[in-house]
Amino acid sequence: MALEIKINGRTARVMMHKKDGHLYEIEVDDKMYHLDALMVERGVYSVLHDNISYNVELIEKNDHRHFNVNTLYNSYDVEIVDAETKYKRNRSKEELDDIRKISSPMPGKIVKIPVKVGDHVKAGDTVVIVSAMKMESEYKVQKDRVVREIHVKEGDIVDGNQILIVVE
Amino acid sequence: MALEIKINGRTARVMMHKKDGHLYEIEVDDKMYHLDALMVERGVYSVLHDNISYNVELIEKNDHRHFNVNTLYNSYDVEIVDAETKYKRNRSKEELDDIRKISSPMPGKIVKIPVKVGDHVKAGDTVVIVSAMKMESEYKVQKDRVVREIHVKEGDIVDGNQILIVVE
Amino acid sequence: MIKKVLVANRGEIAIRVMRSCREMGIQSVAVFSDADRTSMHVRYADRAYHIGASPSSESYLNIDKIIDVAKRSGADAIHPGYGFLSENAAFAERCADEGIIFIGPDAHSISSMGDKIMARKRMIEAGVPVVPGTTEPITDEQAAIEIIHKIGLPVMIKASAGGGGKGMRMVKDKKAIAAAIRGARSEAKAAFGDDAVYIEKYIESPHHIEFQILADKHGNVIHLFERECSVQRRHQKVIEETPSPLMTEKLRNEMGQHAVAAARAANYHGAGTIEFIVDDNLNYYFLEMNTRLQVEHPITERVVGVDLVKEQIKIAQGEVLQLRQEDLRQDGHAIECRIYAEDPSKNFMPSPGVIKHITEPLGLGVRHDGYVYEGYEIPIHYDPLISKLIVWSSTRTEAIARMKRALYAYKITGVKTSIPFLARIMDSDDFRSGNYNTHFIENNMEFLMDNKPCGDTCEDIALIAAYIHYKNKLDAAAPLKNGAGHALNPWKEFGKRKSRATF
Amino acid sequence: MIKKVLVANRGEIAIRVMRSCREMGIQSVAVFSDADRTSMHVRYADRAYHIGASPSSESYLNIDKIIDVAKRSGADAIHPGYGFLSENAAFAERCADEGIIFIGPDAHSISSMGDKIMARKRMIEAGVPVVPGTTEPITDEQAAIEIIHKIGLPVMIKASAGGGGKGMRMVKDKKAIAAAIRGARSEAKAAFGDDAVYIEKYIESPHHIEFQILADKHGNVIHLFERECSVQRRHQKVIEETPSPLMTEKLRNEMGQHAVAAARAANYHGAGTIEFIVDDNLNYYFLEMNTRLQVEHPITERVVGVDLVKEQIKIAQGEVLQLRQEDLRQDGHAIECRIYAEDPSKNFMPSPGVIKHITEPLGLGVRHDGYVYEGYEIPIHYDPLISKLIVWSSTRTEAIARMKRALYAYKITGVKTSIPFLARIMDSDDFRSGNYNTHFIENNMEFLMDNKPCGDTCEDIALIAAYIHYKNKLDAAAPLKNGAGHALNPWKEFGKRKSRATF
Repeated sequence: MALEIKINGRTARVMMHKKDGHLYEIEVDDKMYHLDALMVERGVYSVLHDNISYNVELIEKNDHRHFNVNTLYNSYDVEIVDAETKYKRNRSKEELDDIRKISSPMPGKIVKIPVKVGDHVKAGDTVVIVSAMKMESEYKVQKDRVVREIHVKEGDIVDGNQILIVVE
Repeated sequence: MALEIKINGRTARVMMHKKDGHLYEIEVDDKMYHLDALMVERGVYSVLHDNISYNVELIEKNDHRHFNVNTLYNSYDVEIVDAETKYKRNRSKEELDDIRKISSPMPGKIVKIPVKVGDHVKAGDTVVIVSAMKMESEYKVQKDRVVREIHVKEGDIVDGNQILIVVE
Repeated sequence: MIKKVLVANRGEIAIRVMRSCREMGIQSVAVFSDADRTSMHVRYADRAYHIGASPSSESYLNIDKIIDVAKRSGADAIHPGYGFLSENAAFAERCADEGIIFIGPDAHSISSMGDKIMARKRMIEAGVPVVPGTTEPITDEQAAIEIIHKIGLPVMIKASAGGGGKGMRMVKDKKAIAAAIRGARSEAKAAFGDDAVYIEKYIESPHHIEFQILADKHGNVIHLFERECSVQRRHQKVIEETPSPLMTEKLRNEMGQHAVAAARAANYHGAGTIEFIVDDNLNYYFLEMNTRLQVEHPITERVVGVDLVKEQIKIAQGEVLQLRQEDLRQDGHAIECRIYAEDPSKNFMPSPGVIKHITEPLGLGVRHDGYVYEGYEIPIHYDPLISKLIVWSSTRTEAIARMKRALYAYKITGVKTSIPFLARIMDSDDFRSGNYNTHFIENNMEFLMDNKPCGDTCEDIALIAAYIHYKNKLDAAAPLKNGAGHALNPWKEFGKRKSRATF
Repeated sequence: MIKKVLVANRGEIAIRVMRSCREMGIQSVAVFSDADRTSMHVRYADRAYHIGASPSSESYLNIDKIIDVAKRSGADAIHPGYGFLSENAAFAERCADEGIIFIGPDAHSISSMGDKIMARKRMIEAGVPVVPGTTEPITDEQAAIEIIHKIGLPVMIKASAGGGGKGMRMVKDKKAIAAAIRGARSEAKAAFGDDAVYIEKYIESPHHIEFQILADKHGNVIHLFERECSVQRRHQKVIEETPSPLMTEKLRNEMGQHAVAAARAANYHGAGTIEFIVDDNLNYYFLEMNTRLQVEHPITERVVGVDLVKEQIKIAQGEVLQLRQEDLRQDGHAIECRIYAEDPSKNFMPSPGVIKHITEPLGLGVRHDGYVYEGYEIPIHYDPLISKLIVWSSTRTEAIARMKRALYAYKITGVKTSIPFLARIMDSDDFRSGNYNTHFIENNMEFLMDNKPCGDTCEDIALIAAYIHYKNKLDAAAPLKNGAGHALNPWKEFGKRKSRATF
């Protein structure tokens, strides 16, 4: 099975040629790797390649196609591009045109929402303030917008990447 | 649901009366406990009872009815006696009469099997030697027996509690 | 003798206090908010009491609730840790009124050192150097100019009623004095309705160096040498070390004596810290006193060989200090790194969440004070400090190498942490040379944010691991297959068995 | 300068060596057997090479394979750890022949100290006290009686060809001498076909005390004080501490000088240990020399403030020892507990298996040297040592309290461990008083095996937890329900999604 995998702005084609227990032959963009890889802890792989020992940790993000991958010094966002992803991507292009969803990348508590549905806001205006760990973050619009939907209220606890406000 | 649970030679009747999130009312042999219990790590429960903080670790043994339960200073073998257990227990009494299964309580490597099927062995004779972590253990018969089955051979790696030899 | 201590705190410091209690045979009582039911301090304590909702104001800052638990649990003393109520004079006073030992100084010491103007006056009286400047508001422009001439440039002109940077002017150039005073006054007037300003010497490349002191209730006061705390980001300490690379033996003695004098002037008992700013010419000035245990106390513990929490408890129960100044010495070098749940690559945005996986550093010379565990969710309500990594070695150079080794081995996933940023600090020339001040992080930001390139092969290995993981999961999830995902999926196995069982 | 070290070992000691390498900027190369692909030393190393099947004889003891990896990987030195090839003279010689630095003494030192009779003769020549007795076989009964009179009772009569307790007699009573000699000789004859015996003084309540030494290649030899190793079970050390509670300053100086003399007599370089037995009257006798790093080296590191592995490496690359005897001192007290995978309640039966859960002790004064992690399967093929817990404090009393606190916090499940047994030792009067010898464990077995009763409530809590766990699992496994087991079952969620996806 060949897969397209996105990493660090690059889309690579990855294909397994052979698997014998935890010994693999895997091709990445025409380069062949012979390696020994196995999961030693939940989500942690020990990989030996050319006798170099790597520990690679995979953290699943919102679904099974998105990972945060940590090597010794680096942390990558990795996306497996499968058929479903491609389908969704096409669809979302149609639907999401010209709609801006404002979400907080971190979990937190809604401190203040200085706007209401229907408000016209100007570029740079704050539409929501979220607090986490004693630090407040203000989320602003980058262009003049109209507030279309408000999904939370002041005092709510929100998850990371949850949609808070939709502007248009 | 009331369950019979065996611990430390005692069989207790345990029944839940009420559950509200992680707050429980549970009766143990006519004594009622109001407590706050939740799994904080895999198999590890934090229990607050009368404001005393307990950490209880549960290790599942061969099946989901047998646990090793660790409290601060003590380690218990706990067995949930459910319908299947009772059924099996009745059956095994019939089948296993007068048969002795010899197994090693720890994983290890078979060093030597000084007997063969059909051998008559005397009380105190060694029938198998298992080695683990640089230490050898000899398993002996307690009465005069006949060797009926040998399930392993020298050099084999065995699991804990795996049946090695059956004598009669 | 204290038999049971309520720890009015959470996180790593609550557990750190409880550890010393346990070694002394003292029972510990935890208090916890809604968000903290699963927090390690609740699990580690002998007893635990719920005290309210997640926001601190409804739990860890609620004096009535904490006093109530102290009484119900029969605690005879309260340790406040740091933060929360630790420098709250009303809380210390309330403890005294209720007959509960507050493990810290008395309310009067707390309040007199908490008021910065009052503290400054006391220090001047006690002969402790303070930043040169005016202590009274100035409204007369000509008087201000005279004072500036006396202090010497550069100076800071600050609004007397001020705060938040409003009405504040730094003056480096003689010619700019008059304009700066006028500007500051008019801005102060606009912002606070009051054009009074005061003037302080501006310390150009300040080092932040603090002295640990211990004082008993019998008049004995000692200092336990300095901690260098100049590695700061937005006035938040990031790394501390002791001894300070800046320190000379003469300076240490002088500052130590002034630290002791400062504690005496405050009529202090317990553990406390005198913070100084030090300029490049080794002039030092009293900044403030922290009337509690500091986050960074472990580096002093390691180099001096004392348990500061035990000393606090012994002082609180009226014992005479057994440590004598002349017996104390600094042995080797200790460094502390604060591990925060934050994302350095996104402007240090807080990163609460569930800890997926943690590998703690072990071995020679490594101390680790933490509180999180796998599966624990770091709440959004409190400080982002996950843990403190403290290393010791006989030399500073080796201590830095050891810290690098420990940071290398320290893995936390599920939340973002400052670990890679801290590792870069250990690699930076300015830190390694010991030649740094409080501007270190801003001066080195480019270097510190520059991740080591992993290389093509390393990137490919990451891709391959993701590929294998994804593929193995597909295989494991496929029907009628078994084994591959077995070790990871005890539930599935259980489900199969259950279908055969009869209940 | 050494650039790359092959560590010819596994488990905690392999990682401990690699940590020091990392701090020195030296690359580390791991070797591993079939059973050790997932072992932490493979994961921690920079490079890793498979060397054979699980039995040690086919991997960690296979000189050819290890030398081959050293060459292929470009390692310029080999650290043997302890056990395996660490005291194998042929291996040290082979390294020398191949131009690889063996981090340890040369082959001649190893072999001369490995032969117990030869070592004994060298020590006598060097003026180091040995257990009084004969060094040559005795066949004449009358001569034997004369010698026994000279040595003084009690004595051990041992078969010269002996071993395994055969042909061995302890004599306490004068009248029993003749019969004992006859008995020993006839038993020796029957067992080994040789009736020669030799005689040694029997030390009645021996203490096992050893001295750490360091010697460079330039003739500098120092000792780093003693370790008390009398807490033993079947001649296996269980707990070590330093300083020894038995030691006096005078005795320490004398024994230390003899330890240095012993090392000089062996023409030794590297780190080594001189083991002594000491009787209740503080007479001491050379027992043997260990020509390698000891398991218990961390307590010396902590109290003296050195990194012994780094010293080994520096000596191996020809550096002159920088430590000077007169600068060394013992600071405070350190204790090490060895954590074994064994079941104390079943006669210390080994307990290999999968680590289900581990919580490591943290905080002030605690060092932890281990190698296992959650999900790791401890193999059946090697030593049952899981880790070493080392604590330090300024006093022995506090060090014991700290060790108890650390053992309390240390949880390993999935395999049985010696942790509860070690905790009982910390509670025993004989250990606490410091008044113990090598008979300590057998003399205190009843106390040490007696678990603290948990009480009815505690037993009920265990029952309740099992009930809740069982019931929640049933609920989670029930069809059409979701959520309860969610956090624990990422696969299930994934399976659901997959059915919607199109591949």
